[in-house]
Amino acid sequence: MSVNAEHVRILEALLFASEEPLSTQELHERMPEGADVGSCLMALKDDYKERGVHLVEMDGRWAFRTAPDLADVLSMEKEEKKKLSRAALETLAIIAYHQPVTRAEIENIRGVATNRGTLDVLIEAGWVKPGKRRETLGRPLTWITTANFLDQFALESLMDLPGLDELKASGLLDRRPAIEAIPGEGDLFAGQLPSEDVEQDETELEEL
Amino acid sequence: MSVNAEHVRILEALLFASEEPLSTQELHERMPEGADVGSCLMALKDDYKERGVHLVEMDGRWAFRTAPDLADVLSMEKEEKKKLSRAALETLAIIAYHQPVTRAEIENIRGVATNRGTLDVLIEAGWVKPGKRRETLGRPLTWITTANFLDQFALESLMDLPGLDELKASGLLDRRPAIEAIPGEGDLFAGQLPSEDVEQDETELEEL
Amino acid sequence: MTSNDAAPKPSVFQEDAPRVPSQEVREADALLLNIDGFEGPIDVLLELARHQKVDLVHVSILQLVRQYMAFIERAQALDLELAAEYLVMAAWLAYLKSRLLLPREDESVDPSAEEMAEALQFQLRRLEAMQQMADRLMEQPQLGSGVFARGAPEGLNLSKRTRWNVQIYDILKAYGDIRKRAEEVNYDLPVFHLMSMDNAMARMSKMLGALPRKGLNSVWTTLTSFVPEGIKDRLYARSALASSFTAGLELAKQGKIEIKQDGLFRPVYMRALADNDPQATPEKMEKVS
Repeated sequence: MSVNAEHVRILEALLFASEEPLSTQELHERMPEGADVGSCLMALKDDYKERGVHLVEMDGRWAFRTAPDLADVLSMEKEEKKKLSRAALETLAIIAYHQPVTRAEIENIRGVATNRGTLDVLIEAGWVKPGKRRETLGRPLTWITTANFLDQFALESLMDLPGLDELKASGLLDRRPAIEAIPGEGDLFAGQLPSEDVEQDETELEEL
Repeated sequence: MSVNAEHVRILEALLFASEEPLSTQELHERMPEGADVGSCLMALKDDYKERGVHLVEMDGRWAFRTAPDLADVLSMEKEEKKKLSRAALETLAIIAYHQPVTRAEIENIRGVATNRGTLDVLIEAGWVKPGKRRETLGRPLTWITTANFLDQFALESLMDLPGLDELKASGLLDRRPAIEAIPGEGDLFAGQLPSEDVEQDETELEEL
Repeated sequence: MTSNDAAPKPSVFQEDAPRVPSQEVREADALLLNIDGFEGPIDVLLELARHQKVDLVHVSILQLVRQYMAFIERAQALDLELAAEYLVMAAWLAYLKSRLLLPREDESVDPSAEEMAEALQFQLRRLEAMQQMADRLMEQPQLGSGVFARGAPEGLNLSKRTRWNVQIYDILKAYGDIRKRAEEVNYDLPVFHLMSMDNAMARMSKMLGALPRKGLNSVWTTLTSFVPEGIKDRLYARSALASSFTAGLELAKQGKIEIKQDGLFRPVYMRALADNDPQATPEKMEKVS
């Protein structure tokens, strides 16, 4: 007796997407009315028995698991995802935008001293590397980003980083509203050009 | 020529176990020496094409996803859909269908200036990112969609965008300005310029 | 739709249909209810075009222009604040309309009115297409609702290196924040160039002193004529007007001048009173906007 192929598909998708093993009862509730869950489970288990993924039953609950014989090849330790510290993020951003840039310059822009460890994290991640020495007093080392950096952030070139105006336009550089609060409409003085925009002073920002 | 069945099993297990789509490069690193990753991927994709789970490629990264045709049946735990503003929605559609597209072009198509908080919402969601700069006056930045966007909307490639062919056929995918919403002095109609000049006005907007 | 609506045939160019204000005012009012929901004038035009219930390819541009004008007039009649872009569009449409209606004589004028109308129609069709595509995108099964990733991934250790959870957004945002901070450190309070009350008062007293008093050949002088001419700075001009008005009120209170206005939004007039005019009635002022 053949099982309903569409029901098997639904069962497969349900088990795949579920965060936890599902009991037959739970599967019943989610499957279409009248589906033969038991037969579907058997059919599905059979489909997968030679594959790299198995359908397994544990305490009456069902779930997909990678085949036990592959454990060695897969080495299943969960990889750890870490967040970059605020300082590291800002330092990375400054190097990306201002490179080649010395540590003193980074500190100047950030307005705080940079820990040695901050740069180390970025070097270790493979995103920044030392550039040329600046030919000034003390010949300080400059920092630049690596090809890896472009790779990581799917950028084709450094030129594709948005400029200040573009950051602002996309809302990434928030500015306090300046004269906005003062109503500017109305035609009391028709003929006088409205003193255009709130963002006027933008041009005063140094160009990148 | 048949592919190595054991290699396919390993590939299957790797892709099942991973939390994120894997690039061919990453798969290479994890597969046994000399494995033909490309052929294995093709074989695996074929194995799954009728099943309730599909192997999909998004921008060179591979992952298992439930079959889109089961969407209605699977609406199990309803995750809150991110509520996007109308402006953000329109902007997303314009970037998806017209990419690479500059902000000025987006504004032109929408006939209204982009508020802050429109683009950055889309960037934050990981759906759009900066593309190459347009090689025209002012070198404006373009915006494109990400692999994440494809994953989010269950698209295998941009070619699968709904209605793309109709739009192309009707000529509506032209990014050039039709009319200037804000006519410049004297030139009330800057839209119908020969295509070489079309980009000209873009820079004016971009510099705001 | 009422029976007296001339229901013009849908074509891009046609005679201006006879005005049926009641109908258009109704439509304009319906739109005005939603003014905050519109994304600019093109959006309004698109909404109006949809009311024509024809394919956008056949939409009547002239009808569209008329309806848009009704919308703008209504908004102004109701004293609604409209963004400048709506008025600019109105001016542009008025120009387009006149070009469409005038007999074509100068063929050299480029582009032709027809091309302009076509461009407008294209703009509307393109925006509508994008709005539809946005809806269709949202109807797609989405990851997490309809399409699902592996619910319980066992996890893979992909490389020895830690995987950093950093997106391009984080970098851009960080840089934006730094710039913002840097900017705020050096934030200069904007210096508003305004005319002070004292200043206006001194100015007005001086000017009034030069004018004939009541009882002699006293003349009514408009408030605006007390405001310095040729002010370029719009904010300064507004403050000058406001300060002059307040100064006028103060002088009236002191019995030095009298003020009148013929009605709401009408010009405000002032004239000097004789120093000890018994008729000096500071209350003479009527309603002022």
